[in-house]
Amino acid sequence: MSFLGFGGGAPQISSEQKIKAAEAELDMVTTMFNQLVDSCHKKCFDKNYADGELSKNESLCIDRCVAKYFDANVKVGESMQSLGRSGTLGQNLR
Amino acid sequence: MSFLGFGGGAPQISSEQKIKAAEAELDMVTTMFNQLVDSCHKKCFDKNYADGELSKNESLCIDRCVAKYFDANVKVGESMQSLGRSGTLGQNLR
Amino acid sequence: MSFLGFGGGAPQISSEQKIKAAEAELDMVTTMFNQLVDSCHKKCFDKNYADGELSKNESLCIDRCVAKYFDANVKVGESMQSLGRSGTLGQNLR
Amino acid sequence: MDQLNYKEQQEFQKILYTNLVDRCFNDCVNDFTSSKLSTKEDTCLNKCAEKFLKHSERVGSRFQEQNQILMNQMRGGK
Amino acid sequence: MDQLNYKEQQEFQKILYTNLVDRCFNDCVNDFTSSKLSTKEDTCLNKCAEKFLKHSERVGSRFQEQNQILMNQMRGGK
Amino acid sequence: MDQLNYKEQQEFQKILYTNLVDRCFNDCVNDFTSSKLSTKEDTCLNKCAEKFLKHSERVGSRFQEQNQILMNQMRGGK
Repeated sequence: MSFLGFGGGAPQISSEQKIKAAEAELDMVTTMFNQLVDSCHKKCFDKNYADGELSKNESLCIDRCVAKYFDANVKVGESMQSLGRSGTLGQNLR
Repeated sequence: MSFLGFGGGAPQISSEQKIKAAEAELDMVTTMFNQLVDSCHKKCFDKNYADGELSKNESLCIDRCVAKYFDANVKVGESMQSLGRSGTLGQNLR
Repeated sequence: MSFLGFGGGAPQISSEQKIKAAEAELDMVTTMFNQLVDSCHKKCFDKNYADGELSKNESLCIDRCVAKYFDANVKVGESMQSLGRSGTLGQNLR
Repeated sequence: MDQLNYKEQQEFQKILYTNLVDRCFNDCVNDFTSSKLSTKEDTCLNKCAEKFLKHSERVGSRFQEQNQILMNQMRGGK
Repeated sequence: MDQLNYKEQQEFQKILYTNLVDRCFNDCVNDFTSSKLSTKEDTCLNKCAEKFLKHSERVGSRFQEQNQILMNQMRGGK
Repeated sequence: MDQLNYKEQQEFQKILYTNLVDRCFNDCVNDFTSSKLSTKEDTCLNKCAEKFLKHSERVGSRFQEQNQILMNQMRGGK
């Protein structure tokens, strides 16, 4: 499972490293998915749970929220690249 | 350490898998415990730390908060089961 | 990378354990660093992103925020020790 | 890599589950004069859980679709 | 599986510790005209840490009790 | 132990990245009458990302300095 291009560009790695990379990948997709669930829940629902069903408005809101989250993701990735900041942050902790 | 029935129903697994399952179990209990500490802290305290001791009201609030959190946990687990949603969510990411 | 004295006081451990301890160490530094980034972002910025540059005031605020976070860290560590609570919490879950 | 194995699925669900409990507890339970859930809190928890679950499933479906589109754009998947 | 080993305990405490620092920093420190903690902030941090610690311990005790009750209900523990 | 290896750096960046996306999305995107980002949201995301990145870098530098000071105080580092 590749997501947003992450996990693709690594140099030659062993098969054990591949497994570890795949696990890290999954961790990140899981994290991002949960943040997405959480953010769109905040954006699309009030805290008044009168009904267990999704209303039509709520469903529409969710769909748009996910679409916009993906666009925001791409946008932010491009910003980072155009600022030339793809390798500097982790190095700060060296 | 088994918690809320998780970790019990897995199929035949090797002893290495058992260790991994136990680690995952512990991760979840840790996560849930920290969420519980956090939620009840929000519910039972104001941000005015005049005193380092727990007042009688705060102590009572904590006890009830934990009890209710457990009940909510069970309740939510039952809801999930009655909706027949115990295996579908992870599959969405397949 | 040792941080705030954590990771120093462990008893005799094997080299595999050392690697695991180092990984746990890194996890914690990463967690703390991210909390720090997050807290100081909340303290020093409003949500109105008119400009991509850090203003002089924002830069000053960040520097002071990090310094105070470190002091708070030391302070809280001392409080914990003076309360004699360095080994009891994890044991609660035994 | 395109499938979550048994363990991963379990893990994924547990994270979702703990988030669901936490979210619904925080939104529905606010009275600590008793240690028993009131009828109102109880109903709220049920609706909240049901709604959160449906929400997550819908997000999951859209997530997959968007991810697929993105991967097709990048190079037709892997 | 009923005991946390040395490493797990350490880890558990570190999570608690980082949460404690973060919580108390956010609640107590709000003045960034100086890089030194004021006396007021300092006192607040001490009280907050002490209170959070006692809070966590109390939650821990209740957590165990409730967990025990639940496990007894399920099948007398494992 | 003083260096993050390739994998660790990647991981570190991913966490930062997901936090950045989440933070800027939450602060900048609030209109769900359309599924396309408005020009205003788009600009806000760019500025927010740039600012958050510079913020993180500055925090990183200060973090290192403070950590160094602390380790020197403790016993001149390890």
